[in-house]
Amino acid sequence: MSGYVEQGEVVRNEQIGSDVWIMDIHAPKQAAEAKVGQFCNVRVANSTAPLLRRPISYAGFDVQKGTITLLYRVVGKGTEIMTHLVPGDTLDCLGPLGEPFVTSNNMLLVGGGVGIAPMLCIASHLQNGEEAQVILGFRNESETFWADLFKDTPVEVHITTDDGSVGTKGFPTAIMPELINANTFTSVMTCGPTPMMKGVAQVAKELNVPCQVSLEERMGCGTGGCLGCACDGAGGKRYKVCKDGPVFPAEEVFF
Amino acid sequence: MSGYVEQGEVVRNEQIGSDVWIMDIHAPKQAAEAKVGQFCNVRVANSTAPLLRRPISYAGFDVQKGTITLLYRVVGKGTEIMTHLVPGDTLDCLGPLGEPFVTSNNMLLVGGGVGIAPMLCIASHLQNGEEAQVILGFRNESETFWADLFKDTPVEVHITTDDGSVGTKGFPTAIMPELINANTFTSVMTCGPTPMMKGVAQVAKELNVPCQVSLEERMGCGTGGCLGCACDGAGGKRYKVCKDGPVFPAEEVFF
Amino acid sequence: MSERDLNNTVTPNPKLAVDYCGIKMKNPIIAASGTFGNGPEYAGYLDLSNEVGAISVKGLTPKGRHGNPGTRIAETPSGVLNCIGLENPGAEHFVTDILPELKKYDVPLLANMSAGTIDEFAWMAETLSVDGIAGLEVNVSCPNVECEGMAFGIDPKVVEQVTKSVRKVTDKPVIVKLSPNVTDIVEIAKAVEAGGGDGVSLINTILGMAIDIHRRKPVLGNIYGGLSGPAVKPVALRMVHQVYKGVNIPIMGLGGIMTGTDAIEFMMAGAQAVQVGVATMVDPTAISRIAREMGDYVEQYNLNNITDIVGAVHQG
Amino acid sequence: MSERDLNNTVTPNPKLAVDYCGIKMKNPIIAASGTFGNGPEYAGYLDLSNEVGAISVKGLTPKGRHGNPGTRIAETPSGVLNCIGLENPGAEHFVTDILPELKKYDVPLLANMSAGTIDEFAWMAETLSVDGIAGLEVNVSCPNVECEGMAFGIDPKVVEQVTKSVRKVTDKPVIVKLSPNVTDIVEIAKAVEAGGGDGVSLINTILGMAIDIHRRKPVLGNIYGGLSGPAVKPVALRMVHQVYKGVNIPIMGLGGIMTGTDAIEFMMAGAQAVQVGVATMVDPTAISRIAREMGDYVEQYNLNNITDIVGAVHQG
Ligand SMILES: Cc1cc2nc3c(=O)[nH]c(=O)nc-3n(C[C@H](O)[C@H](O)[C@H](O)COP(=O)(O)OP(=O)(O)OC[C@H]3O[C@@H](n4cnc5c(N)ncnc54)[C@H](O)[C@@H]3O)c2cc1C
Ligand SMILES: Cc1cc2nc3c(=O)[nH]c(=O)nc-3n(C[C@H](O)[C@H](O)[C@H](O)COP(=O)(O)OP(=O)(O)OC[C@H]3O[C@@H](n4cnc5c(N)ncnc54)[C@H](O)[C@@H]3O)c2cc1C
Ligand SMILES: Cc1cc2nc3c(=O)[nH]c(=O)nc-3n(C[C@H](O)[C@H](O)[C@H](O)COP(=O)(O)O)c2cc1C
Ligand SMILES: Cc1cc2nc3c(=O)[nH]c(=O)nc-3n(C[C@H](O)[C@H](O)[C@H](O)COP(=O)(O)O)c2cc1C
Ligand code: FES
Ligand code: FES
Repeated sequence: MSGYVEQGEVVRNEQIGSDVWIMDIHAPKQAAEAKVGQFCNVRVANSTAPLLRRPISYAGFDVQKGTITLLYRVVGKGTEIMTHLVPGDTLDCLGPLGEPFVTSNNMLLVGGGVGIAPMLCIASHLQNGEEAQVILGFRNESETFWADLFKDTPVEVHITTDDGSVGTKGFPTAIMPELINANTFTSVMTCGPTPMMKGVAQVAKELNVPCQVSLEERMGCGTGGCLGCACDGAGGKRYKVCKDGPVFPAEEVFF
Repeated sequence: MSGYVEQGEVVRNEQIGSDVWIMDIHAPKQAAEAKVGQFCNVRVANSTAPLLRRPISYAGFDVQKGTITLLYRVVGKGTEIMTHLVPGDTLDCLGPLGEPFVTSNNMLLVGGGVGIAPMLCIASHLQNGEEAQVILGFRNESETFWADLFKDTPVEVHITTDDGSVGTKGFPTAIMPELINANTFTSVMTCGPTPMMKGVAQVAKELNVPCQVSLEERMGCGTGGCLGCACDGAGGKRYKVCKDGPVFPAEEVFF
Repeated sequence: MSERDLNNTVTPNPKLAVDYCGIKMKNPIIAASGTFGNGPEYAGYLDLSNEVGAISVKGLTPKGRHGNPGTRIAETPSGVLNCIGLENPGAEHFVTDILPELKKYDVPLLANMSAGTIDEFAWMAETLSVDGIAGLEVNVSCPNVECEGMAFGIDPKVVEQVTKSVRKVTDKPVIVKLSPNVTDIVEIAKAVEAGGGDGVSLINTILGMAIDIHRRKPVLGNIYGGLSGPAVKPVALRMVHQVYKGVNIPIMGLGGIMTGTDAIEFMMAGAQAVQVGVATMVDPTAISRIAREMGDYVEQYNLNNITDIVGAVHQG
Repeated sequence: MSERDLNNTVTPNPKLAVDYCGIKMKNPIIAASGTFGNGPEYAGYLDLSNEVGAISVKGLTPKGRHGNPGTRIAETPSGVLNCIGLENPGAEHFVTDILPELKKYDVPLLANMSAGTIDEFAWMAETLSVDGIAGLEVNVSCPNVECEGMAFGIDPKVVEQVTKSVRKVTDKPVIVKLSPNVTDIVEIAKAVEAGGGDGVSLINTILGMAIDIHRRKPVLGNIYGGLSGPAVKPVALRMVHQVYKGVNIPIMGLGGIMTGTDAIEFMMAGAQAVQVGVATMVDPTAISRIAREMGDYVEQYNLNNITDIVGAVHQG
């Protein structure tokens, strides 16, 4: 499965948190084919510096409007350049890339930091007969914009913060057992910092709910050609995060 | 004499010919100190590619408004990037650099192609008691916008075109003798392709009018530090085009 | 997704066709080893049978390898550092399990191969001299286990031995891929010629590193990595120019080619064909775009064939 | 323009002060030879006496030189090629006519010197070992006229001889500036150490070229030029890292430093001080900005002195 190289037109690019932005891009081929958990690889400048594309998960897509939505945190030069784009500008986007989440009828979504983006994507694109709840983990009340993003989705939102200033104090894993026991989740999907995902996968395993995790790895190409993103899989297998992932069954990559 | 590094604000950036643009930039220190014939060295992108600054002559400056004006032809990546700037954008400009024209009471200005820019600058900034006429050399009638640029200046404009579609057919040198004989020019100033400038200097010499030429050379720094722009001067001298020029008495560099 | 299969939809430009040591390519652009998978990864982006001159497969070694742990890719100004560490399933697995699949594309394949000893190089050449392989690309940038792990490619005598040992066991064209991490690249190219090599490809990556000043650690898991991409183009071009003057075997030029202009620069410096690596990482359709741009140049200057320009910069 | 004279207006950050082979610098940043004139060209942009660690003057040769004809500068992706060809007025003219003018700035000067023979190197060292010169920077990237024009810097035996001959005639610190165009940079650095050199600076430029495909000619008048700027940073950093492990004399690191982060990377790789070249060409105030950025890092991590980080990447 290959992506499309689209010269997308920026439709919206707004700052929503201290270092987090949301961007809508008119990229109709991706909007039509994207699945939850896939990502696109953006070329932030028509220059040799920065040279490589930046992988960003779809936070949403709209087949009718032909747009994709990206939620990105400014961490370096590439994401900084993205903040300068204004509606009407062109952004070279390559996607959809990677393997999506395999959704099920009742999902517990667990997102931390920008790992919330793909959780939002699932929540916004529930199929007939699917329902979900989401646990959002972030630092403190200054980041409640993450929760606001879920207002238009039908999922119930639970919050944990590092300092307890909003929601439950602690990590998402703190409230997972209670939620899992009170519901009949058929899968757990998670994206965020690796230690968080490992914790989530561990709890899910203990409580016998199948878990899918979305990995982050330095990428060269994003298209399976360079082996820059390789990781070990269970039983001596070798995976490419960009092509075999980023979404994997937890037990395939955490062992 | 050093220039200033100013983060100029683009005030206007308009296409005026098939590949020629005009840009006004708010750069008050340069606007206040610039002299005719000097140039500024622009950093077209906050990136390492393109890396070096691009030297562009002042086509004008306005002390009151604090702006400088550049006239530029799109020839490669750097100038192409400049066309994308819109009012409000920042452009890193270093100037004023180099030695200016030494003006006199009655000047014959001879410009070819974008070499017209510094001639426009002289024409727009005549001092009390100074007058001038200008010969503009360009290819054909599609380039009469060059002449339009002089409408607000007090100088009389003479045109030569390669194909005779406007003005006199031929090079500026074709009409120089007639003009010099009919006037009492105390200097000739020229900027344009080197063969044209050499022709102009030759005619001026034959008719005993002192001539100043503005040289173009590949530059590294524009500030006298790298010797990238060195050229031979009369009597075994060595010049730096960026610092000792770009304006030289013709006999110092054409010999 | 059959509607995305681009194969056999494009008519190649005959003026771009080149013959490199008997390998007939529809255009002079080879997908560089390690940046194009083994080819099929890109079948949805370009027509492998008609838009790609040849494919150099991911570097093979005698035994399969997992490659290096930790971060393997780092971006540098106009460049990429990589320390993949030759991850591959091994030569035999390649021949039995991967090659059959690749044969459905009408594109010459170069078997890019590395080994730890001279004997292993010969074994690799034998193992890979099979139907479906158009030529061997011998990567001598790998460590020589018999010689304190120094790369084979830095010593002309060793390069000559490797070339000879491969030459002896194969009838396929032998192209030796040179390491640029040497004082005198011409001496190494001459060693290939002396050893009976049919061609040289250059350059492989330049050894480099990057540091994370906050972690106070090298960025790459392997500390050092190989630099490629546009940053190295001036160095690669100079080496091709030098080697063209020094040997009579044809050159494949590479290092930082992103555009048709870049590719033409390499051919003018003396390359008979070019390879494209990092450009594909940035744009999976890069090879077809570069071929089109080369075609435009052929039109603009009314050339009979792109090879008319080979070595042009050396004339007059 | 006296209001533009920035000298003695800035207070240096004491935590950036370094001592390099006895040369006391107010910060670890030396203006690299050939990119900063002799200094005064930049007195209107930064405070030479307080914002610049030291200045390596434009490369001097025994006789004055006009340098190379034709185009001398070409831009490449994140890099610059130059073939200035050591244009300079000659060592004696420098000492009598230029040096007195430079003495008014309170900044150590390194005399960057090249020559065509070992004896000339010695003569240069004698001629330049005068009051006002803090140290000699011996550029061995120049052609050896006694040895078919091969660069001195590629042969460790020759480098050792050059170092010894200079060492013998001077009491100034002798810093040998290494050419990166070699297979084994450590071997060359060891030769400097063996020859009695006090330090090494690296890297000088990497040999490269660029081609104009429309004119079918090299862009540079001299065909080949030296590549520097951000493009080469990964290579320079790797060489500093290697040399730090191989010798005990202090290193000046350079090659593509544009920011404080870049400078800190070099110090962590093992450099005691750094040099900044192309960055000044892009931004005449670069050195003062880089020093400020290094000061910010010292604050952020609460260091006693910037030299606390020298070699940090080698630990643990
Ligand atoms: C599959 C996938 C999905 C992602 N989705 C999102 C998302 O939805 N929103 C978001 O904000 N971020 C996301 N990231 C992380 C995002 O790719 C990086 O933050 C971004 O590449 C940083 O680029 P930069 O130039 O700003 O940073 P720099 O640090 O300057 O980048 C330097 C190099 O490192 C790479 N890099 C830096 N950080 C990361 C990282 N965390 N992961 C992978 N590569 C990195 C860059 O791509 C670049 O090649 C995702 C990463 C992956 C692998
Ligand atoms: C003193 C001076 C004044 C100038 N004034 C003007 C002006 O007013 N208007 C205008 O349109 N142009 C002017 N030029 C030419 C202008 O500098 C170049 O057209 C411009 O640098 C091209 O940049 P690029 O990136 O578009 O082209 P590229 O070809 O991509 O540039 C590659 C490199 O070559 C250099 N270069 C390319 N062409 C020239 C050239 N003709 N002269 C010097 N360097 C060049 C660039 O600066 C860059 O370093 C002037 C040049 C000089 C030296
Ligand atoms: C991710 C990556 C993996 C590579 N793997 C190999 C390899 O297996 N064998 C090989 O000979 N070269 C390998 N190379 C080197 C490239 O084939 C090529 O020589 C180099 O990248 C220069 O070309 P470029 O600048 O066009 O990428 C690799 C390069 C990269 C970036
Ligand atoms: C225009 C130019 C001129 C140079 N002249 C000299 C010189 O005379 N002597 C010398 O040792 N190095 C010279 N160099 C090399 C630089 O001092 C420096 O080693 C190199 O540029 C790498 O550093 P950078 O990337 O910070 O520029 C020159 C470099 C440039 C770009
Ligand atoms: S990033 Fe290249 S294979 Fe995954
Ligand atoms: S351009 Fe550097 S000295 Fe003139």
